[in-house]
Amino acid sequence: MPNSVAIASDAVLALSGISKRFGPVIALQNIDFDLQAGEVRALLGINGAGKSTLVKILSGLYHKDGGEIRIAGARVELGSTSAARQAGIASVQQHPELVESLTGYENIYLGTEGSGGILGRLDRKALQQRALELVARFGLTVDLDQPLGQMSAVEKEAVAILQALALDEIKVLILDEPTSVLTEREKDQLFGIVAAVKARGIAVIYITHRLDEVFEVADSFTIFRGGRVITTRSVADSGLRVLEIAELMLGTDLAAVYPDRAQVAGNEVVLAMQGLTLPGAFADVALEARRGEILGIFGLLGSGLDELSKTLFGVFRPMSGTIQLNGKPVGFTSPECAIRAGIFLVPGDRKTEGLTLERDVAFNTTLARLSRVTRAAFLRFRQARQDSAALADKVELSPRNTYLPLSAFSGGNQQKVVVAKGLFAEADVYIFVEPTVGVDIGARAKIYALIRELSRRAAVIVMSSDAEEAYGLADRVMAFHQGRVSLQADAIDTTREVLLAAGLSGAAQ
Amino acid sequence: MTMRTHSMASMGAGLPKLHTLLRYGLFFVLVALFIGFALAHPIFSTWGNVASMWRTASIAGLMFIGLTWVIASGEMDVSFMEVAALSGMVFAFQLQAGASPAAAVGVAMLCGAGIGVVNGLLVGYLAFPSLIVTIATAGLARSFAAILGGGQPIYINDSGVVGHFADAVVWGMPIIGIAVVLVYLLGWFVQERRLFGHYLFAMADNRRAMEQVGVPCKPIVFSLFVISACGSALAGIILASSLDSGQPMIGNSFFLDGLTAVLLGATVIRFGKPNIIGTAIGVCILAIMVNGLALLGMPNFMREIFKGVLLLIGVAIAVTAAPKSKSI
Amino acid sequence: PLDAVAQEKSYKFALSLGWTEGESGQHLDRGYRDAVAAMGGELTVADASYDAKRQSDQIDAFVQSKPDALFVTASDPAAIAPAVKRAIDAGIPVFAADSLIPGVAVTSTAMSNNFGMGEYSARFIAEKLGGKGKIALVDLPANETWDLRAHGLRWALRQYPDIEIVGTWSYNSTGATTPRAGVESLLTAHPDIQAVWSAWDGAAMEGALAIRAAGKDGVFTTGIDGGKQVFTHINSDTGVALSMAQSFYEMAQLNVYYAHEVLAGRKAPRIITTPVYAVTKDVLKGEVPDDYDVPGRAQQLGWQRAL
Amino acid sequence: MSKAIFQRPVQLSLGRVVTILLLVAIYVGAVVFFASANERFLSWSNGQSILRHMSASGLAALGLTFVIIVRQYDLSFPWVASFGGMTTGFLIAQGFPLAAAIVGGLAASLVFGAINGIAVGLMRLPDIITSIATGSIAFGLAYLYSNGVSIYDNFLTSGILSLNDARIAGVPLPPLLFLGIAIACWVLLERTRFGRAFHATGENRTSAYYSGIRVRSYVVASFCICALLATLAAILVSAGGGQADVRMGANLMMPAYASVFLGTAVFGRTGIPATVAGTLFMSTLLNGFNVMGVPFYYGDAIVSGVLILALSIANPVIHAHVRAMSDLLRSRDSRGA
Ligand SMILES: Nc1ncnc2c1ncn2[C@@H]1O[C@H](COP(=O)(O)OP(=O)(O)OP(=O)(O)O)[C@@H](O)[C@H]1O
Ligand SMILES: Nc1ncnc2c1ncn2[C@@H]1O[C@H](COP(=O)(O)OP(=O)(O)OP(=O)(O)O)[C@@H](O)[C@H]1O
Ligand SMILES: [Mg+2]
Ligand SMILES: [Mg+2]
Repeated sequence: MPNSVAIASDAVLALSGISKRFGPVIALQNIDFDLQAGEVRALLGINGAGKSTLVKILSGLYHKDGGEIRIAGARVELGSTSAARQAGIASVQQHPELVESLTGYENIYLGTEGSGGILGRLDRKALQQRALELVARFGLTVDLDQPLGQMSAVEKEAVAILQALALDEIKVLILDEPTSVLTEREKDQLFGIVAAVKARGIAVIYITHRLDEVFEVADSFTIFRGGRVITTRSVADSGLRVLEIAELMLGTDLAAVYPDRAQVAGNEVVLAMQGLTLPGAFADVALEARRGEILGIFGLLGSGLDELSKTLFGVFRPMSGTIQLNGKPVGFTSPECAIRAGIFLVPGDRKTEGLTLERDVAFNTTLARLSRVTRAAFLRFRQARQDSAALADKVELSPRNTYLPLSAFSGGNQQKVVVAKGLFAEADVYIFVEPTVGVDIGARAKIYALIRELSRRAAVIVMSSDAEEAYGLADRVMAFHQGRVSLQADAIDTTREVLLAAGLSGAAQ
Repeated sequence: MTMRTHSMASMGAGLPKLHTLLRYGLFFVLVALFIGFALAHPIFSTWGNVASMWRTASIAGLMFIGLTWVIASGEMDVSFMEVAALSGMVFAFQLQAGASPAAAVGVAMLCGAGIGVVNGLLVGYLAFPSLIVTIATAGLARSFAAILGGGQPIYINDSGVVGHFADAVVWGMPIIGIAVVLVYLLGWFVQERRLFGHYLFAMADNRRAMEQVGVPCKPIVFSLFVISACGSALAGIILASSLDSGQPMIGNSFFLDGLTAVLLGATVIRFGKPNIIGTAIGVCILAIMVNGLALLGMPNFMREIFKGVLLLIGVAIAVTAAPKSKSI
Repeated sequence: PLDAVAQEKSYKFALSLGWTEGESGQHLDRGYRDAVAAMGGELTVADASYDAKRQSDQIDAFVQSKPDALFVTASDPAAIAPAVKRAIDAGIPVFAADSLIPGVAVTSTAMSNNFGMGEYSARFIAEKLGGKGKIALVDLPANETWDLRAHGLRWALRQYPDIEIVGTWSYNSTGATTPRAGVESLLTAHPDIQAVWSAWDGAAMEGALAIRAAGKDGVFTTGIDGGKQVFTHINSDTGVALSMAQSFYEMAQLNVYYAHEVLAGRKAPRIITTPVYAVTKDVLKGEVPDDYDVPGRAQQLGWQRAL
Repeated sequence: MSKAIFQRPVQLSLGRVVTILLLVAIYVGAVVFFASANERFLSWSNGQSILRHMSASGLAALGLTFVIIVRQYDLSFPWVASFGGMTTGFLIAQGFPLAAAIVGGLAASLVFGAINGIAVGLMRLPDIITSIATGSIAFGLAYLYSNGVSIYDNFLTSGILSLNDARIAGVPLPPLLFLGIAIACWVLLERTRFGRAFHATGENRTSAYYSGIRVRSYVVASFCICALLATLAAILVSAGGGQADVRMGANLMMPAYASVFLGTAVFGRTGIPATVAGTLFMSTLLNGFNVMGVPFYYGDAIVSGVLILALSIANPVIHAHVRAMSDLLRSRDSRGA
């Protein structure tokens, strides 16, 4: 391939013919890819397109099956994480591994604290000093002195990035879905970091499912589909907009992501609350959820929305206020009570709150309503199998095999199972928290459609830190700011921008 | 950007005053116990008795020092008692067979360390679950120890230098006691001032994170098990010479006492994490209890009950006082 | 006289019991307490639950309190010997019961004739089998004194060449395997066993239960120690045919008595052999006396001293 | 009807099948070996002894299985069993009828199970420390009834001996009891919603909680079941020995853990069948060597060796090495060709 050799002369990173397969699955096929110094490149693609695999090869976590990697023109073998780091590639994985009990600066310099091997001296003063310098170099503000366990998500992300940047001679920084757990405001901080990194001539590979971010942060983007590179374009020249990019990612015309809105008028109130207060989280919250419509609540992480959802679900007990279900006052002491009364929470953190990853689809989907598949406490396995298979069809699970453990599904498909589990619970009120975090655009449309369908027979509340989602999906919207409702309106009467502003600033229009 | 001065233990950085008090709670228990027994029995606080308790505590302390770190690193070692028994038996066996004391100590240490090497290889390098592995190697050690003596103790006529070392006294203080205090000080230094200590605590938290940045976790785990076994082996040898016999079963009391001392010790200083000073305090409390209750003529089972209650209260305080999130 | 009594009252005694579990431990414990109460002095007691290491620590604690005399029943005589030696070196007279403490010159030891008990019970079995048959033995080699019993058995059996020992099972002090399991495997490997000689009553009783459960009528066991539990077995025909009942209470009494003697400047015998009674169903006549080893009581019961 | 139903489970991997077959092969090999060493090994009377031995340690292992399934450890059950067993012994000695005495002993141990469960499940105290503490207390309390002396009054007459000695259709009672309880536990764990809840609690406690499962109750329940079954085991031991003594539970610990882990290592998942297989395997091996006249102290080495072997067979790192090695060999072959 003469072409790639020519490019390699001025590219800081050049890949040619990279391939990787996992058993029968071809994750990457003959990938050519190059990157200039100081370039921010977004990697786009639906779940399973091969982005993470490429990144893991570059970080030395996976071994490539074939192809070659050049850094600043020199051919390198990235056989291990340390080899990759030595070659100047620093990566921040989608879920960075950090040590919660150590402080920020201890994490940053973990493994590079000093000389003398494991019996070497631990000089905390010197580490602090180095950390201060590092932070100053990129113009950041973060308290690196607290244990990671007490940090916010963006602070942790910053620590992970700083850990990567702390290497000498770093040429390429890889960020795999860094924003998936961040709030809007935190996102801006992160983009600031990316800009600072870029300014120092470091190339950045940036993976995201949030297409709007591409225009904010990237210079160029590469679209992956089925383990191949479909196209690489410059953001400035391409003229492509979100919808067109999405079409390229899916390889088909993108149907509207959000389903049609419902008729709002005259629906029966199922869940109502007044003056709900949980100290330290939210105060004086009043809202109504009606059958037949979707209530979308937008709020940043840390705005108290998560606690609100868990209070409605019986996890937390409110200090004051009332909750009424179908006109009757209720007070739940546990999710069990809530589920029995007809409220179901589809939690935001599917891996820890939503699923038993070791178990199969049937186990997971039926878990919240075992009474539907038991007779006198005895399980009816055939029934469970049939029900879960029907649900798998309904949510278009892929692969459609109810015997597979959840750990074998991609994030988007795992999320579909969480939704299926909710469907099986047959509640009157559904609360979805961050229903599409890390889910690709195809799966997302399916999940939205399912939520809409659900809203025909139940009251649905969707809580999201994505204003676009909260607005696009809902019939009525609310914004939540620092534990208080800052906006409440019918969706058609307001705009995405208003909702976003109310959630970010608390200024009610 | 703010940087507060860093406190000794990172976990404790944000804890309020009450916790600082609780952090030294076990130390107060030790002092209170000592004063209590001293008031209850005139002999208790005499120097001779203190020296005798010191000697007892030293042997246990030697056996539990490595265990402390193993548990602090998130692993488990339940083979320490059997390692001590095996080394003691090998030591006695060698002496009986006519070996010189030095050779006997050497062989006995090798055997004990050998169990540690097996533990370390299986857990550190092959990622076997440590509790199960050490249950198994404990069984192996127990069998070997018993096989050596045909299931019976092996008696020692003269343990030579080792015996002298175990009994020797300078300025009224047992030499072995002084030696073990020095070992603990060294251990404290390594734990607090060297990367080894830093890493071993972090390992309990997220080993994958450390491996990704190239911290040699496997060698660390390996050496933790070897250190644990060496300490136990040495303790076993000293024990054998002080009992003039290798005992295939040193007595189950060491097993529960070891875990109790380490876990009780975890309620101090590093608050929730086993650490060397905590273990030292725990060992002292247990030694004081054996001695004091014997002097007072209390039945042995009272000690078990008292020990259990103390441990339960200690852990309950440590857990309820620690900052926590909503528990399910 | 009066003066002497006042003097005696202020004696401080320490008692280190190797075990209190089991009737032997209880009889010893009671014997010491009763004797000190009757003869004068103050007694501090510690027990070690068969743990030699702990007993050694407890003796060390006692050494510090400098009692006028130390009484010891050994969990493992050899293992506590160094601690006992420290007591003697500190000038404390030591009185041992139940077993010899090897290599240490204690002031006085009160114990049964262990060799004799083994010999007697072996003869009993041989006679009962008519001088011919297969037997198994459960022994206690961990402790030199207790091992004497098996020596006695082997010595006795020299005179009965047609008695064959087909299996041996040795108990270890941790009890990782119960004597019952030991006897069960002996019975499995050698179904033709006619009697099981046991070095102590615990094995004789559990062995008898194992034999009964295996449906082997007529196979019997013998044991050593005595006490209510084994007497109940003998009376109820569970299969225990003989127990060599030792006088633990008396051993303790003798220890305390000679402690007073020595403290009063008189001499104590180095070793005292206490009575042993060969208890069979005929001897018991339906009774289960708990106090047979209180001096004088056996005569009242009409028991003959066997050793 | 959906096509999803008809896809077969893919989870019983080849490695797992090989592991199980290997264990079966070892078992059969051992039996053949013992039988050739001593023809009495295969006798019915010896079969009974294996079954009897299995019963007591197996009962404790069954109880422990529940605790392991909810991903906790219990180091107190041997002492709790001693305490419960001593309570039963005490009640028998006091002249209570056997059933009442057993119920009393079980109730006493249930108190400790509940304390463990509440401390660990509700108060979220660390399981290992808590159970060491409660174990110490239970052990101390076991001495209270008789100062540590074995209790035997009324044992010969109360009928407790027949717990161990009785037969039904020629089969000794203990194995029948064990089998019955094992089946009941299996049905509970694998065939009912409660079992689902135990498993879900262990595998992902948070997700189980959000699915409306009372996770704390299940943790408490598992500690209670563990205490009860261990006590039952101790009562069997005491029925065999004709007395209750304070150490009767002490020897339940290691065999129970070894059985559960052996089973787990081989089957890849903790469960009743795994535990029963582990128990049977170890009891057979121990008995075989016993019958051969190998001294008891080889037993631990045998159990340990088997445990390490089982772990090795199931170990993913070793699997990876073996795979890498065979790949290497294959690539050499192809290059050579
Ligand atoms: N460890 C693995 N074992 C087997 N198959 C894998 C493994 N990792 C990835 N794959 C497969 O490789 C393909 C590419 O996966 P990859 O994780 O790179 O996708 P991705 O683009 O990062 O998706 P996502 O957006 O979900 O993160 C998928 O089909 C996946 O099934
Ligand atoms: N060990 C594995 N065996 C088989 N398939 C795997 C394995 N690990 C990952 N995969 C596959 O890789 C794909 C992507 O995995 P990955 O872990 O990147 O998902 P994810 O990052 O959680 O998804 P998302 O990006 O949507 O959050 C999935 O389709 C999954 O089936
Ligand atoms: Mg990915
Ligand atoms: Mg992903």
